[in-house]
Parts: sequence; C-alpha cells; structure tokens
Amino acid sequence: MGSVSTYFENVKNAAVTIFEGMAVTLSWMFRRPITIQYPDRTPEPVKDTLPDRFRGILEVHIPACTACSACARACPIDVILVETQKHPSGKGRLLMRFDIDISKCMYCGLCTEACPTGCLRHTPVFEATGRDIHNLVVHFVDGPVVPYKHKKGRPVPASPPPGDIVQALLKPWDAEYVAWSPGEFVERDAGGGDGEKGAASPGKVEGGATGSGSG
Amino acid sequence: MENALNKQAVSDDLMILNMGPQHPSTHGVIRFVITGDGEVMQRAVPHVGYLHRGIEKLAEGLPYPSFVPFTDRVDYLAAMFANHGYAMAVERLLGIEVPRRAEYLRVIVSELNRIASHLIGVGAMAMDIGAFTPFLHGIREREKLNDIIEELCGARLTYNYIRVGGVSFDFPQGLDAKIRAFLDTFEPLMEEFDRLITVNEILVKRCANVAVIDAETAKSYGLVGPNLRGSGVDWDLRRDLPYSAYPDFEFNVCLGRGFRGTLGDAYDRFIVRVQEMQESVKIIRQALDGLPEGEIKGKLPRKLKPAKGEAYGAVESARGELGYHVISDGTDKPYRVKIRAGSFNATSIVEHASRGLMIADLVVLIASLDVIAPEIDR
Amino acid sequence: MVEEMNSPRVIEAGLEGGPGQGAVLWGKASYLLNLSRKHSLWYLLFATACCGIEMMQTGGPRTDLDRFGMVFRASPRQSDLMLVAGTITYKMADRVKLLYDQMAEPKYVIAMGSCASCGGLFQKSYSVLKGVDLIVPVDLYLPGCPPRPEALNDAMMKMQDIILSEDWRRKMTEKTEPRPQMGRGGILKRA
Amino acid sequence: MHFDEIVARLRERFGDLVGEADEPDPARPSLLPGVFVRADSVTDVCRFLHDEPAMAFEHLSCITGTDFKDSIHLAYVMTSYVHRQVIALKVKLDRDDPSIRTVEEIWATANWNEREIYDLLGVYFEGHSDLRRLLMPDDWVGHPLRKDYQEQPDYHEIPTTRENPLGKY
Repeated sequence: MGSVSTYFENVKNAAVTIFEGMAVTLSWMFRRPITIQYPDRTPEPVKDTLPDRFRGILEVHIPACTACSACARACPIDVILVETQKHPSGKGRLLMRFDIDISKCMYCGLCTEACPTGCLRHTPVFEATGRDIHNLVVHFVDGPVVPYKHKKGRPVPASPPPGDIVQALLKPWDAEYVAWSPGEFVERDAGGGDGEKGAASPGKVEGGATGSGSG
Repeated sequence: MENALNKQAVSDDLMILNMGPQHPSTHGVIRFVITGDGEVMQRAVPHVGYLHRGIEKLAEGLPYPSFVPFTDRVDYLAAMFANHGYAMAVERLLGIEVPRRAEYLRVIVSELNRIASHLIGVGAMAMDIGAFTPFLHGIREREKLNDIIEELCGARLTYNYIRVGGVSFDFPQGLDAKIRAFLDTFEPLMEEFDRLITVNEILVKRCANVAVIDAETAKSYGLVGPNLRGSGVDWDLRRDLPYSAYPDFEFNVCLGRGFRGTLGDAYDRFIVRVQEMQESVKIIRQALDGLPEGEIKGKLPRKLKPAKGEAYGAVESARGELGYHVISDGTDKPYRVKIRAGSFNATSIVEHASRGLMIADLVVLIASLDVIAPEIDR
Repeated sequence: MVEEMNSPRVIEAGLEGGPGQGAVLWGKASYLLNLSRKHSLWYLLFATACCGIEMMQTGGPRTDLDRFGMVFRASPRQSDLMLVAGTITYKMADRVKLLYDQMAEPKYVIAMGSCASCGGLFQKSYSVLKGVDLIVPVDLYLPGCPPRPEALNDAMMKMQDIILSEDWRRKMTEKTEPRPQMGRGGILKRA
Repeated sequence: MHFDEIVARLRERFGDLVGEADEPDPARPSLLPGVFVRADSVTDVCRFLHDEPAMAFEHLSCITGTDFKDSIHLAYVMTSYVHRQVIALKVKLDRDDPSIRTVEEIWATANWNEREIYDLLGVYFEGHSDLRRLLMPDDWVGHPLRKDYQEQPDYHEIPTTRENPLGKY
C-alpha cells in the first residue's frame, strides 16, 4: 500500500517539477536577452562600454616617459624592456627602446602603479590576435628619443585618448613578421625633452612609430 | 599501486577505464583510473598534476607584493579569496593592521566572488547530471558579477585586487547602487533557480544517497568548506576563526540537510552551496550598509621585509579553507609559500568515496565536491 | 557576395592546372566549401585553466558563439578547432599532442591567453610548457590573461577569415609542423 | 588551551622528545605558533594531539615541507575544531637522507600531503601505503622544491626554455 502511494507520489513529483522547470525556461523566452551582438551590431563599440579601470593592452605615451624603468622593475615576469643609452653629447640619456611583450603580459597592473608620470597605462583595447607571436611585441619607440624630464609644478604632456597609441602600433593580424630595428637618432633642438618640446613632439614620435608598425 | 591494480584486474576480470585528463565533467585536467566490475566501480583513483604550475616555487623568487597576481591563478573561479589569504598571511608576518574600510571592501568582493563561484559550481553539477539550462543561468548571472568586479578592479577573472595591507581601489562612483540592484534581482532569480533545478525530482533522485561521506571520514580527509558542512560538521572559518570584518555580520552557517537530515551525500553538498549564496547576499547587504569611511590601504614601508617567522593565513573560500603558510627569512622575498587548498583534499577523498558507486555517479561525486584543477595542483 | 566570389584571391586559390574556365568554376566551388566550413566551426572543449572559464563564458549567453555556428564538442573527433585555453604543463603536453592528432583534417589551433602562447607568467616555472607552439602548430595567438570573451570572439572571426581565404586541399596536404622559428617539439620528431 | 599549555603538556608527556617552541612575538600576535619534536616521535605526538580531548586537533590543514639548505623541515599545520586553534608541529630532517614515519593512520589526508612532499622534496615516508609521485610525471628528474634544484634542458625532447622576443632586435 505504502509503496504504491510512494510510487505515484514519485510520478507526480517528477511531472510537477519538470513542468515547473520548463515553465521557468519558457518564461525566459519573453524576457530581454542579454546577448550582445559583438562585433558590429552593438549600440556602441564594446571598447567604449568598458569601465575606466579595465586592464587591457598596455600602452606608453612616450613624450611623457622619463625612462626611469620603474615599470620594468615592477613587472614580476619581465614583460617590459626599457633600454637607455648615454646621449651622444655626453649630457643626459637617450631612450633607445621601449618594448612590451603583450603575448606574455598578465595584465596585473603592477607596472602602471609604479609609473611616476602615468604615461604607462592599461587601455580598453583587447583585440590583438595575431598569426605570428613575434608581432605581439609592441615597439613604442621607433628611434632613440630624449626622455621627458619631470619637474614639479609642470603638467605632464597631455596624452591622446587611451588606446589610440597602441591601436596604431599593433600590426595587422595576418601580417608577416618583419624584424624590427631601431631608427637613427635625430638631433632635436637643445633642451629637447622639456615641457613644451615634450608636448610638441608626440606627432613626430608617433608618426615614426606608426610607420614602423605598418611596415 | 598501479601494478597492483593491474594484477587484480587480470585475476578478477575487472575492467579498467580511463577518464580524463581531457573530459568535460572532470572540471579541469584531472584523470581518474576507474577499476570497475561492469558498471559498479571498485574504486576510482585520481591522478593529478596535469596543471601543476609550480606557483609555490615561483613565490620564492618574487618580492612579497609581486606574488599577489600569481595567487589569482590558484583559484580562478574565486580569485579574491586566493588574494585575501595571501595578503592576510603576509600582514600577519608584518604585524600590520588593515583599515576598516579595506576589510569591509574585502568582505564585499569576497562574498560577490563566492556567489560567482557557487553559480558555476551548482550549474556545472547540474550540467554534468544532464541539465544544461541551469549552467547557462549560472553563467548569465556570473556575467553581471564579472561586470561589477570589472568596474571595481579592471579584470574579470584575475583581479589582483586584495593587496598586502589593503585593497588596490576604492569603490567607483555608483558601484554601491549597482551591487544593490544586482542583489535585488538576484534574490528572485535564486527562487527561480530553485524552482528550475534545486527541487527538481530528477536532480534529487540523481544526487540523494549518492557518494555519502560521513562526518568522521570528512574530518579525517581534511575536507573543508561546503563539502565538510555537507557532511554535517559545523565549521566555518568566517565564524569560528574570525578574520577580516566577518565578526561584524550576522549570517548562518549552512549545514547539509537533505529531506531526511544530514547524510553527507551529493545533494547535501549541492544544497549547502545554494544556501550559501543566499547567506552571501545577506552579508553583502550588511557590509554595504555599514561601509565605514576612511583609508583603503594601510601604511606600508616601501620595501616589505618581514622579520623571521612563520604565519598561516586561512580564509573560508568558496571551496573551503584556503590557507597560505608563509615562511620568512628576513629578506624581501618569501622563503617558502605553501598553499593549502580545499580541492586538494576533496580530490583525495574520491578514491575512498567512489567505492561501490556506479560509473555514472562518479561524475556526480566529482561535481558535488566542486573541485578545480589549479587548487589541487597549484 | 558575387563580387567577393570573383575576387582574385578566390580565383587564384583554384588555379591548379592553369588559367581557364574550369579554374574559375573550381574557385567558386572552393569558396562555397570554405563558406560552409567557416560557418560550422566546431571547437574542442579543452579547458585547462583560467582561460577555460572565459571560454565557457564566451559560449554562454552573453557573447553567444552559437551565433556564428560555433558549438563546443567534447570529442576531438568531431571538432575542427582546438582552443588551447590555459596553461599546458609537461605532464599534459603529450595529451595535447594526442588530442591534436585525433582531430580530423583540416584542423586549426588557437593559443588562447598568455600561458598557451608562450608560457606567460609561468615562463620561469619548472613544469610549464613554454608555449603550445612547441608541440602543435598554432594558427592564431590571442593575448590576454585571460582574454575577454569578446577578444575570443574576435579571434574566432579571424579564424573564419583564415578558413575562407585558404584552399582546404592545400591545408590538408600541408605539413603540420610547428612554426620553424620557435624550435621543434620533440613529440613530433618521435612520431 | 593556550599554546604554552599545549607545549607544557607535550613536555610533560614526551619529555626530551619535544624541542624548542616559538616564543610569542608581541609585535606580531597572530604568527603561527610552532613546536619542534624529534622526528622519530612524530606519530606518537600526532596521535596524542589528535586523540586528547583537551587538544582534539582533528583537522590536518597541511604539511609544509621546507628546504633549509642544511636540513629539511616539515611543519604539520593542524586545526582544532573544538578549541578553535591552529598550531604547527615541526620536525627537522636530515637533508641527505630525509625519512620519517607516516601519519596516515591518524589523518587520512596525510596520504596525499606526504606524497606531495615526497614528490617535490624527496622526503621518504616509512609505512606509507602508496608512496608515488603525485604532481610531477613519474619519469621526472629531481625534486623541484629543493633549493638547489636544477631544471633539465628538455623533457621528452620538448625544450624547457623559450627565447625571449624582447632580447633581440
């Protein structure tokens, strides 16, 4: 007797719970889906919807970089290479290379916290797929440049919106790897690297760097 | 061992079946060698180490603060706890106080993370049993949590948020309201989730009385967290060895209680996770209400150089006690970091608990233990 | 679409026995084949670590990969694309190679995340394979630790571009060797 | 029970077998308190700590093996559910031939913990039911957590190094 009633109880339970589950599932048909139609049918590009703190691919605003290597020291896995050299005139230094290996980077944000001028930052750029892993090393300095000298009370050179610099430097995804070599040092006016020059130079540096990116 | 296994197999006509390391229901790269008499298992021997990344050795070459991003990868489903445990251990070594606000923020993000982890835990368990929909519901809710945490710290999985001495960021404008809005929508969704799967007869029948682990065995094998509480042992680090700001909050410690009292079966472990999510919601609400003003980072020297000593920092992670045993030799790098993780013990019990189970129930056992590979292998 | 079909790239792909009517016809057939291959890219559910969670999220409701005809398969026999999502250790390396060998040609590999690309943050570790390209040929490298679901989505679309632009017969006869500049995997040599 | 009392009870029971114990550090009150015991007495002491109702260390959190260049230390970190306390029991082992009795029969979890230490540090556990490598492959050379561990140049002919793309032009 008991077993028979248990049997039918079970059958009833199974039917009821399955019906309830199905009802829940069906009710989702009439709710707003949360699917975003990446890449092109989103109301605005996904890049712009990301929060300010989003840690995407790193970029350096070279005109504001003091070549202090604090970022390279802060990185636990040696993703950043900052190479400096003595200035040919014997006064000051030259920033020879600023390379970031974005294929190895772990996007932890320790380097950006170490940067004294805020020229190194995470960007909302996240699409950097490439066919060749060597292309995922981003060279931010095309040729030797005079690093920025920070003085108290002077504003750091204004930077373009985050993402623009690295987006221009990233190679096309199917590009063949072309070995990178540093450009020649171009002597600028004496006192290069002070505030105004620093602010004026981005066009020049960026232009050169972009050229290497496409080539 | 393996040789003995093989010999036995030949003499008793047992079947040896290999499951993993690439198998969708092993939750990562774990391998089980099943010795079975037809459909009934004699035992399933776990073989681990397929994700052994040597994190403990890497810690020995890194300064104390630089190791925090590596701890993210110890438990990728709930990385906040992994950050928190390490930060706590180093803070104990240094003997420093953490500001109240930072402790509250730690609690909030930890509990958000617990919800995110349990959503995957219960969803994946349902998926392994054969119900795919709850998993998608879990993933959908997790996306919202990821958005919240991303806005707070900039990453979706590997946060690097809880640092030694505090946290890295304060709440951005309006996040408080967003979390509250999420909690308001999450509670009805949990009820819906219960209707969808928790009381579902098929799931109950599939999990009840399967892979029973009694309290003594659970203690002996060092099970922790929801697995231990599923077996009826009333132990929660948040309440019993209080850390961070947990003494300030009211919450229940959920014990497994199926329909017929505590059994320690798969369903008990499932139900503990479902209930813990609701408790987490309670804790987050209290923490948001009582969030004190102030600093988010304690005063730290430029270079962390704790004096000689040993500290053990353990947090109640989504998978139970996640402890860091940090040994300092007085330099700026830890001499040894030992990570004690819940999944390690949970996997070790599989060999014991799988005796006499059906092969199909092994999947339920693994899923109910909610193991993830990097916690086992580190 | 017609314009695209008549593009030199498509026709060139079919130029086997010299220019002529047949080649153009073949070019179009190849294009159609590629088109159908591109829109049913089944990926192997091969999640080892953190990236595996993001892979699941990508397959989940928000960045729904089903929109592109991509569904996950648990068996390597049924999949065209291996997403190496996560750290590969030496203990696992043999299995990865085995899984790759079990997949049917033409097959593709995406190294998702830093660990799969080059070892990432575990490059100094004693037990981690420094890049999955040491054992299997990799078509695309996806940086990120882990990459966002949208980034994976983007990589998948680039994978579709690769499929569309190549001759599937050539892909099948191509030697599946790791990229030469990255050194050779030992397992390949033994096989 | 306070840590000092536990040490006192242990000394009373085991005499010379119990070695030095950590002094409390007033500046750092929450350090892990530890006490050294002689290696050959570890099972007895663990049994005592586990069974004695005043201690009741039912939960073995972990066993930490550390290579201190001249010796290998094992720390048994244990928790008492009843008394809400965490302590460490430490033993010092000879580095060249480290060997100790297993505590598997007291806590079943010791099985895997000891296998891990055998794997990563090369400590031999007498009486262990299944002493194999746990995390590393069976044909791995060396014990990685030893401080003087040297990585092999390749494993199964896979090179263990990778050129750094930042190193060259």
